[in-house]
Amino acid sequence: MVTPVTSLGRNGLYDWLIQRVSAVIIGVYLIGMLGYLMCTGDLDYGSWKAFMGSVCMQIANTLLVIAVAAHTWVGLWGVTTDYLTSLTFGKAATGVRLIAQVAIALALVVYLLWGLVLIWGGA
Amino acid sequence: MSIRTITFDAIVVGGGGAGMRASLQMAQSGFKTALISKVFPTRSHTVSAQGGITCAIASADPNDDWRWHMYDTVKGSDYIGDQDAIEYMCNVGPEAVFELDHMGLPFSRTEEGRIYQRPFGGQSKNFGEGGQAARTCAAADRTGHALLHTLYQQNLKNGTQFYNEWYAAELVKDDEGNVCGVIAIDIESGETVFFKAKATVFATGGSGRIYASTTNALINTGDGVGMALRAGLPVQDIEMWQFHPTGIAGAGVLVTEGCRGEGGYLINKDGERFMERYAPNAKDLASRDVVARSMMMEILDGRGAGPDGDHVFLKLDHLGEEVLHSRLPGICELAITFAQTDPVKEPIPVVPTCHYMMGGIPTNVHGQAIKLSGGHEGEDQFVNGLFAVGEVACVSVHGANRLGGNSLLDLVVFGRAAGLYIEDQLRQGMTQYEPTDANIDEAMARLNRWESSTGGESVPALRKELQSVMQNHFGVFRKGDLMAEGVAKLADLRKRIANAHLEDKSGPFNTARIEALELDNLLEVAEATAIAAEGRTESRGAHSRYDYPDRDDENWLCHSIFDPKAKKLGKRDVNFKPKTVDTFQPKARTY
Amino acid sequence: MKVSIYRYNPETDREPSMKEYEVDTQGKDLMVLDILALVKEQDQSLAYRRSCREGVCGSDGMNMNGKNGLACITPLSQVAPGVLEGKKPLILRPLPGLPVIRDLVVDMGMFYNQYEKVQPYLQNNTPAPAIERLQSPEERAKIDGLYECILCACCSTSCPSFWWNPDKFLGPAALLQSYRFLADSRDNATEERLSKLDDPFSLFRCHGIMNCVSVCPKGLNPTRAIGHIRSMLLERGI
Amino acid sequence: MNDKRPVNLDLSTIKFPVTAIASITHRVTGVAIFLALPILLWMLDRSLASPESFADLKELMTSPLVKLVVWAILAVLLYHLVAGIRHLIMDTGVGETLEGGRRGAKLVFIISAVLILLVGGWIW
Repeated sequence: MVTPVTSLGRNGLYDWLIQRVSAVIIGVYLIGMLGYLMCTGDLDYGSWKAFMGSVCMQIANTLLVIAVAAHTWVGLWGVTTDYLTSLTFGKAATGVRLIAQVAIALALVVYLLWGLVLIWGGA
Repeated sequence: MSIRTITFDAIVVGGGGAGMRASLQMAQSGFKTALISKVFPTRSHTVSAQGGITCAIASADPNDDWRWHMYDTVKGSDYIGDQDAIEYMCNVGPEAVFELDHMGLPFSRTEEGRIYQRPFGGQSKNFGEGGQAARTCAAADRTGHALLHTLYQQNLKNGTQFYNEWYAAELVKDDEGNVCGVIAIDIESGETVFFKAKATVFATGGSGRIYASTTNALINTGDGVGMALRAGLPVQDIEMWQFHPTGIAGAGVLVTEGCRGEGGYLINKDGERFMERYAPNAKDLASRDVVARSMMMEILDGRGAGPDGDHVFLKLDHLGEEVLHSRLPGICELAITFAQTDPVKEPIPVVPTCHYMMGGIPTNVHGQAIKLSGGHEGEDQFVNGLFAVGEVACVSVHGANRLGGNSLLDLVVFGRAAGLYIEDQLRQGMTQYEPTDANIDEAMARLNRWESSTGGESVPALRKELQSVMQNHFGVFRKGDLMAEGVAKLADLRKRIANAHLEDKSGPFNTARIEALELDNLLEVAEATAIAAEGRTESRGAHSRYDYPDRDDENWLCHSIFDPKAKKLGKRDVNFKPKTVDTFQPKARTY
Repeated sequence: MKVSIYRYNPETDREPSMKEYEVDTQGKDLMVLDILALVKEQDQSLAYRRSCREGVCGSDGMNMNGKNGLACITPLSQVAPGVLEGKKPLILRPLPGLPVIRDLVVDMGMFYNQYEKVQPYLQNNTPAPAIERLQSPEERAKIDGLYECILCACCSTSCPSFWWNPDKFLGPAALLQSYRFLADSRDNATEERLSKLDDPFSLFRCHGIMNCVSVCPKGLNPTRAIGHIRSMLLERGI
Repeated sequence: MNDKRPVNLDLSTIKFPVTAIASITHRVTGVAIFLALPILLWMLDRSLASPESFADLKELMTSPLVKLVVWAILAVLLYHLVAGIRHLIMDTGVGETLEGGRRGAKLVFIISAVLILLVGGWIW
């Protein structure tokens, strides 16, 4: 059995589940948010700030950023292990892949923290 | 000698049903066994078997009896099948078939959960007195595919050593004629190797490619028969070639007898169900030789269909879409692909097509190859170290005509039997015969001949010519003068093939070299067939002559034995002494 | 008509190249395998595999004008519009993603390895009965659409996930066979089989691309089989 | 003798069915979204930081170029969303036949195209 250390769930089934659950969260959020923005018409700062500052939205936003980070990680981990292999990079593949994965992971951690600060920082 | 040697207890040449059943038996015993196959095993011709495996497992009829099956097989063979061998096959059969189920073969099922059995030609209950039987165990119409894949899977499980895409080119014998192994070529690299073994099992299948029109795979080039004949070993009943009634006209692709078992029937251009005239009782489920001849008579009498009046039709549409798609799905695919005909809507154009070699290397029930008796009449002598199973062997359970579904039974029963016997012999200590360098050089001579060829005719052209000689001179109906002409043409072809040219001498995956070596084998089988057919001056089973239209039990209730050295036809007694039942005496054969 | 064939002989060529041939079909809608036979009459050095020539042995899988299939049951008219009429060449290349031994012959080793990994044989540790193991027609029907696989590799070699990870992702053919035994009522090694499949690669690299389904010459559906296995894993895992 | 065997994997010679195109587009849009994430986060940041930054952002959004960028981001997001929903539906066993798969893939393209156009209309 292949259990790569960089897989999030350390198991195909859990990776797959994480991907699906996070997708549902993001999907519902996106549809809701787009709906809100399209229906509200001309948005002003006050109402926007109040809307995003509500506990409800804070929870939703927190869920969203976590879901995005997880979803992106599983997705991009798949991308790197598909394309950054010995087929494309020969012997250097493992190194290249690791660097890419570390870069992606760092970026996602930054995004995640940034997002959390935005959500909770104003409160 | 610079040639590499690989040593095993036993080697099996051929990865079809018979070979893999034999290798499975031996692999399970723990002896060092190799299977050498010129194609990946699941590409072997067993994969094309459709209708099923005939065996009295008493599913369709709880009272079914293997002795009834034996009776049918003896009658079907037109009485030159060996009754001890037929008895063994029909008796052991159920055990061998249940083993296949335990191995995982996906048989179709009855409501009771048992293996589904369908009627096939020549099957009866109660020794021909009880009407049509349904005795052919089926996995839809893909039984051979299901069987072959199951056997491959079991061999994987049991650790058989496979040499896939290795081509066995020649037998290696010592000075006394004992078999020491084979010379084989690794097709992928082109390397030639000597496989040394105490037991060499030929399971190389048939040779239908000697005919221009055949249901056989392109790989069926009679390699085992060719090697045996070149080694000076005899072949038996090699004139007996089955023409399957229903090959798709033009394409030669097989349409299973199971179609008629499920209720399909043949019609001529006027839409008449003509088999009622030729076989009033069994009709379309008469024995294959009878049906094929009847079809040819219809065609010769001007009742054939098509612009050239050269085929008849197999009607299936009345069975309904549901039956066709559940019981005969493969046939529906093949008919659409190769005849542009949907059997649900219209009949399939069919014509008798070369299908099966009843003859082959004579063996006993253990697969031991029999040699010319050399003075000891009646007492079989064996070729030490050589065995044959499946279509290449002539045990003989099919005699002059094989019944549908008996070929798959033949190969599992006798593949298994040979495996069991060799296992036992190895345990008792079997001799490894050692060849001298000169013996190996002798076996390499033919390879070297092709390698050193610098000019001459091309292999594809010669092969085409050979196939058309066989098609035109040794078909469903045969005639003395026409056959004599054919024999002469083959003698001429022998000279030309001896000087033919292999242009491409490269090593890796050189299929031109393999085709050249195969051509030699085709020639051997064709010539043996031709001389044996001309020599048997009667009509029996599949061998049907205009100039000798009747069966001649006085002179020919025997096997023919072709001696390749003298190029002469001899005779060998048929076994009429089954061990547990009374002899089935020859009778007039009607269906 | 024109035929363009991928040629590579390791003894003489450093790189593969496409070679053009002119073949006279006399206007007949021949199978691609027939065309190969005609080319081989002209040029005996051409290598390709073939056996049954009726689509049941799986030898002659190849890439024809961009699509994998069996040469023996693919008529020219089906390859691409215009090929039969000679307006477009017939382009024959080996199955994608596997190392080429010579011309149209690929090394199927990786493909067979993945097949062997799924333990493609019935496992049942209960004593066998004196007759067959009973199986109802309904139970038997569950392996229809699975056991018919001919191991031609058309599916796996059209699957991008298999191209990128042929050693780790089992590929559609092997997974179809895995499910063939999971679905067989006579097999009782379900737990062992499933436990070997829940890593991130073996099965979960399938992204429902469905190239396998679109090329299978036997009309089988590995995507669906993989979906069934995933459901079994899900039930087992949560 | 050449020991290194070539591999036939020139993607330009291989035909991809509509299901494969739907799938690879899903992956490409996924990667694109990852790349667009900082932009989205930055926009969120600006929108919430202060009334001034909010106004600046609004002002910025009137530029056609920015509109185009936002539209492009929303387009990949929408495609990824619609194709993702198809994946979820297929996970339940719907649309796994050859015909079903093709129909599903075509629907994804049509629906996302319509949505993308609608969103474009909204932005402008």
